[in-house]
Amino acid sequence: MKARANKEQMDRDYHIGTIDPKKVPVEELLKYYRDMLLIRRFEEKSGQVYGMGKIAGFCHLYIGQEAVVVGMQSALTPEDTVITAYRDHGHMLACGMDPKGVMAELMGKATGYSKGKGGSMHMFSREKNFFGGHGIVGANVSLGTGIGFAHKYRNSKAVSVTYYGDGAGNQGQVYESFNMAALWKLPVIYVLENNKYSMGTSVERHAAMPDQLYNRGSVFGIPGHVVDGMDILAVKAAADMAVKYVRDGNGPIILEMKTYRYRGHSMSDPAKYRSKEEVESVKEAADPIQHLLAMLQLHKVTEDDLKQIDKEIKEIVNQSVEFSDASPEPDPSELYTDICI
Amino acid sequence: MKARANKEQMDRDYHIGTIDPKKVPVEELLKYYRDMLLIRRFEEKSGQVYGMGKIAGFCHLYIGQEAVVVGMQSALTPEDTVITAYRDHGHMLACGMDPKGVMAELMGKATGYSKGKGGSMHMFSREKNFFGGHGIVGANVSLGTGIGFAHKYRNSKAVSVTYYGDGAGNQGQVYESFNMAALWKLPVIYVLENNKYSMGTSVERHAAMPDQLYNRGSVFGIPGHVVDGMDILAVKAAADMAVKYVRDGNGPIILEMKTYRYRGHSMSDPAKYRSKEEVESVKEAADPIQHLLAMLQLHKVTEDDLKQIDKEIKEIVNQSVEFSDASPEPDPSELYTDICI
Amino acid sequence: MSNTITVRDALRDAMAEEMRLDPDVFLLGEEVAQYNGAYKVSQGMLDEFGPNRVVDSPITEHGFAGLGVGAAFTGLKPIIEFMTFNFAMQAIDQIINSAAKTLYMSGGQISCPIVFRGPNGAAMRVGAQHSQCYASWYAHCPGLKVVSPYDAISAKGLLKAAIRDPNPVVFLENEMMYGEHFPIPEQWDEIVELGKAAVVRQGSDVTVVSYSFMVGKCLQAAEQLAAEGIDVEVIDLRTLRPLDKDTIIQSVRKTNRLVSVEEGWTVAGIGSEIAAIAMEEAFDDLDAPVVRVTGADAPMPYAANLVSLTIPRVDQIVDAIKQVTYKS
Amino acid sequence: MSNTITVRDALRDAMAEEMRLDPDVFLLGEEVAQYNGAYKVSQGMLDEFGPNRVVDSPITEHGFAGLGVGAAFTGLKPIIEFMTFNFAMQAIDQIINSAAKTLYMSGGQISCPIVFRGPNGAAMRVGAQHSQCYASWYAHCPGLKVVSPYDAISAKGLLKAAIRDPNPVVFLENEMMYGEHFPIPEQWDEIVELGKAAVVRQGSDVTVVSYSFMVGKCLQAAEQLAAEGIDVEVIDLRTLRPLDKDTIIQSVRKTNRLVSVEEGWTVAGIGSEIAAIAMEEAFDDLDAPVVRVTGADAPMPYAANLVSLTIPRVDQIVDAIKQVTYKS
Ligand SMILES: Cc1ncc(C[n+]2csc(CCOP(=O)(O)OP(=O)(O)O)c2C)c(N)n1
Ligand SMILES: Cc1ncc(C[n+]2csc(CCOP(=O)(O)OP(=O)(O)O)c2C)c(N)n1
Ligand SMILES: [Mg+2]
Ligand SMILES: [Mg+2]
Repeated sequence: MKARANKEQMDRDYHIGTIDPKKVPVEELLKYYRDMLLIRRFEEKSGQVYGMGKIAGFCHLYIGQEAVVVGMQSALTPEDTVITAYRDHGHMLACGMDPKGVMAELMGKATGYSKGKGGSMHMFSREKNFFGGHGIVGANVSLGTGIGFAHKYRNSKAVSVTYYGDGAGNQGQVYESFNMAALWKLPVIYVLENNKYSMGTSVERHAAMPDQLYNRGSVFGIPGHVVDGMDILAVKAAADMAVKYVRDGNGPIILEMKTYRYRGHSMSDPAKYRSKEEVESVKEAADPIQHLLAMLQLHKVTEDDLKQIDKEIKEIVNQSVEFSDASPEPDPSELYTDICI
Repeated sequence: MKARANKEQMDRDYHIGTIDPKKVPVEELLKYYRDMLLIRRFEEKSGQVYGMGKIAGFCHLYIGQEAVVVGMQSALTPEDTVITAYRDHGHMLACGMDPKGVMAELMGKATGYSKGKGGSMHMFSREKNFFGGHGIVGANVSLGTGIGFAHKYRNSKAVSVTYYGDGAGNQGQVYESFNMAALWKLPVIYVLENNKYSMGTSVERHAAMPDQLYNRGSVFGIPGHVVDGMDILAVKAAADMAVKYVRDGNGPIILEMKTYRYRGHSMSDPAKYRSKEEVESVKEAADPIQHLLAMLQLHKVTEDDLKQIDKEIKEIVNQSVEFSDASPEPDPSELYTDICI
Repeated sequence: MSNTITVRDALRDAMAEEMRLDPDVFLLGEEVAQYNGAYKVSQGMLDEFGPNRVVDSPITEHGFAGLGVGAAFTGLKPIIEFMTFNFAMQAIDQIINSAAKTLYMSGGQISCPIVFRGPNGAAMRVGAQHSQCYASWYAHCPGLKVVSPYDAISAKGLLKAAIRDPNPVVFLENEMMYGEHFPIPEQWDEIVELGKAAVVRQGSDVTVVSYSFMVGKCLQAAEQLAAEGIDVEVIDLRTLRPLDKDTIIQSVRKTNRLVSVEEGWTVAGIGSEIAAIAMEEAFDDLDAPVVRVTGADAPMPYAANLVSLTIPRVDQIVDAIKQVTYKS
Repeated sequence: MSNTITVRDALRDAMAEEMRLDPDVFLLGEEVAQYNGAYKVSQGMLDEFGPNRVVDSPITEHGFAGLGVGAAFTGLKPIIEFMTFNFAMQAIDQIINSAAKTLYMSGGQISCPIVFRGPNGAAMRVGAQHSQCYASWYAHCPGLKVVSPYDAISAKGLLKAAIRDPNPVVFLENEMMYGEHFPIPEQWDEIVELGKAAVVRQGSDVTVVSYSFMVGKCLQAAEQLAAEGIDVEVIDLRTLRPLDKDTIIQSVRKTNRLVSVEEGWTVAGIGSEIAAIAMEEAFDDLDAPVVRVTGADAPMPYAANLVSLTIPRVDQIVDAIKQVTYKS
């Protein structure tokens, strides 16, 4: 009975609201628009620059998933931390990292966030509390759990936002982390970006009970919620609730973001495992930026305002490339620095 | 609706019955008695022999948990396979392995199941389809899943019975295995022997939602059941159902056996993390052999019959030690054999 | 190009041929089936063998390696593909503790006829977490056989031998080699015995031992030095465990000079072992100390200029050879 | 015994002292708190520091190692205890790919001040899966420091240095050493610098390098040989990465003979590295080839008689020393 009452109380205190786009200040919507557009254009540019041979190795674009990071970020404060895997450009930009430093890193330049030594998958910013940028699928989940452990250890109110993919969600260390996070009530928001594919393997083929991914923490007592990851305000609403839930000391929570990546898994993936129609239909029906544009229509935003933003973003992105082009490669001596302190 | 009907059908076809001890042929009960008593006496003797310095290293006794393996084994056929971790003497005896070979291995003799090269934690019998005997907590769960994979690959009807502990149940590879077993409908019975402790850590301290361990496969679609692991017939009933469920091609299933180990984790553990009273109360209220004896009372079994059995078992156990004492150590050349074929 | 074959195709052919011969052989790993392999090594295999024998697994290296080992304990012959060996670190407990040690721990009862394969070492600027060479780690461990082929023809013969071998074999490929074409000779060995190195270039002045990708660089260095009058013998180790000491020592007895070349890290690497063996078995034959050419003792950087400083280059190998021949 | 201390207590004291000094230091692992450590190394620490700083973890090495690394990224200084290093294989991806490489991959931004510690190598007949020595694996990898102490006093100073070190340190203890008593000298270094070997016995005829448990056997061998007129210098490497080449080479320049002794497997072991270094840096100083004494190239057996053939014995070390001094 007590557990039951508790549960009802919890459901009341922590339910995901609906945000009416008309009631959101237009400046806020425009900020989301800017942030999402920056990611989109930055990623498109990365793809081009990769094609020109200026970026190498693995490069995983975030196009299609922009609403997830921008919506999550809207609920965070600067002391909150973020960690993700290798599809990380969007997360970095959303965290406020400088597109110049990100692009320079992609291009292997000394001015990059990792001095050119990390590359696309390995960037960090202490200043912005962005903890990477990790290439081993699943590893960032334990790391993010540890960052949450540190927040709690320090009696900080900070939250560790820990992103992972639907494919990553099968890795054993995810469950090891869930158990510890639940046992010790660690302040972690696990954000599962379910873009329906783990490389070429669809979620139905890699996960038993593919429609229950949000629920995979339930057996450890971690509540999970499904969120429309293509809708910035749905993400924001979920993020607001999750941040409150975790900051209130209730322990971890899982948000499963239903989303979609438009491009191949990495630049070298022709993505033959799905039809063009499938991709096009998502773009048409659910593109997160189009969706936000529709909300902006409810406000007094002119075509010119939007064009102006587009122009500014384009400028920022172009400048990031110019900056990187003009930047030097790391000094050869850098090969042997930063191995140990 | 279909899923619902399906579920109802499943519940009807696969529910754990209750076995009335009065209706069980006395020979069957006596066989259980023999088998359980053999394990008990064998383990007591192992403890003694360890104390005499004739067994070394880690040695994990199974006393208290006898009903689990004997009950499970009662539902299996010879082509079914068994795998467990390091607390394995009971499993081996229940599989029909020769106590002489087991004791000889414990004593590091050439006549042991592993020629003295494995020790307590590492014995195997191809003949009895016993696949070990593994020292790394959790590893045997993936291995057992692979044995199930092999059964299915070969279109065999065999079932892979895969034992693991409550502590092991936190290991990530268990969930990786669950996902694959469920995805591919592998014929595996996961037998979780919840003896309430992972070494010195009680289940409440190592597992989030400690009363839900049976349920930890549910998010992968694996049904789980709690079984009174101190009651041989309850175990048998669960085993019968599980074997039928798996053999019918429904994929894996989990049986959580509530049980208890009487001795320390290994011979070197004084078990200060629990009170003597706790141990005594289990022994008094729920000892699996006492419980079985009570059932035997319902049949016409005389004290003399039981004494005769006790005597025979004692004899078998003593002979296993005599045999081992008389056996030679492995030839020194064995150091370099069996590394590669 | 009809008389050539790529390493990629050679590996696929090896697997496919063995699978045709033996129904107990199957391939399991991430993206091996519908995607035809992350690096297209298993191209066409799903079509030929179907989803029961070419199995796409979830990203759960630890679990599926353990699953493969369990299946091998029963006598099946799994080929477990790691998308790269970097990810096999997640599974290394199953490779070492379960696959490599069980024959011993069972007193010879339970064998583990499994092949773990996939690309090892650096690829094209894929960063620190995707570029490690695990050759010396695996070579360290009894109970395993460790193979790392260079050319397409031997890769095929070695992989076929590995699949037939009743022991666990770690088969270290190289992503940058997959697309390399090698001529198909008139005659060749269908099966290349494990544990045997090959003298891939005869020479009298100095012995260079290497494996995998680096063999090609050694051959280039040898060509270059031939022009300068230094006659280099190049040995492709092929199998790293057990190491073919005899072939190395025999060559050193002839040339009296030894250079080892590998892309992996220096400390306790394959080159360290080669040097120690030379010390133990050919000390009096050595006219110069063995020189190790290895990858830089640093995590793999991303920037192009730094990467070019990490993996041994032909000029470094040339310098090392000159050093041991006192021609530098 | 009041003027002695066990390795066990020394390690505990090192941790406790550092935890008193620095609130960012905490201990996490299986059975470290309520049980006071599976091998009682953390005796009394829960009582003193409470459950927030001495944390019992579930059996999830991969997860809790990753958790420790994540916490270290934020500046905390975790001590992660593995019940034994055999179980760290489950976590080795986090140790190598996350802990060791992130400073580099982040261009120096994210450091990882963590200590991974626990017993390494063989204990008393615990079988193949519980007896592996991981020294050479970890020593292979840049980005780590690797320490393996012998005596109690240096163990304490080294562990304190490891905890203060801003880099990930793999600290390899030995279960059979925990109960060993060592005299407490009048004066000693509270902190023992990482990266420095110690000449623990001076001698002029031959240099023996070793680490951990085996140092004791080497000292015994040296005593025995002293009686026979062979003057043995024994070097305790202490840190395996970075290796203190200078101390080794300096000694070899004096003795012209070198033996390496370790309990780990032969191939690509620490001894291989020592031999390669001697080759590179002291070839002309060597009057005999370096001899490696290593554990048997086999999984660890269980039977008492076989076990006694695996870990180097004093007589083997004596023989090796005689061999390099041509006294055999
Ligand atoms: C441990 C490990 N295994 C395999 C890989 C190769 N790999 C990189 S990304 C990826 C797919 C991951 O899919 P998901 O988690 O859904 O993330 P997404 O790429 O969709 O963002 C794979 C298999 C890896 N990097 N690490
Ligand atoms: C990977 C790994 N970590 C730690 C250990 C040490 N260890 C051996 S048994 C054990 C406790 C396991 O408890 P549980 O799974 O409940 O099984 P039980 O001993 O109760 O039968 C631990 C921590 C190990 N053998 N392997
Ligand atoms: Mg995905
Ligand atoms: Mg238990």
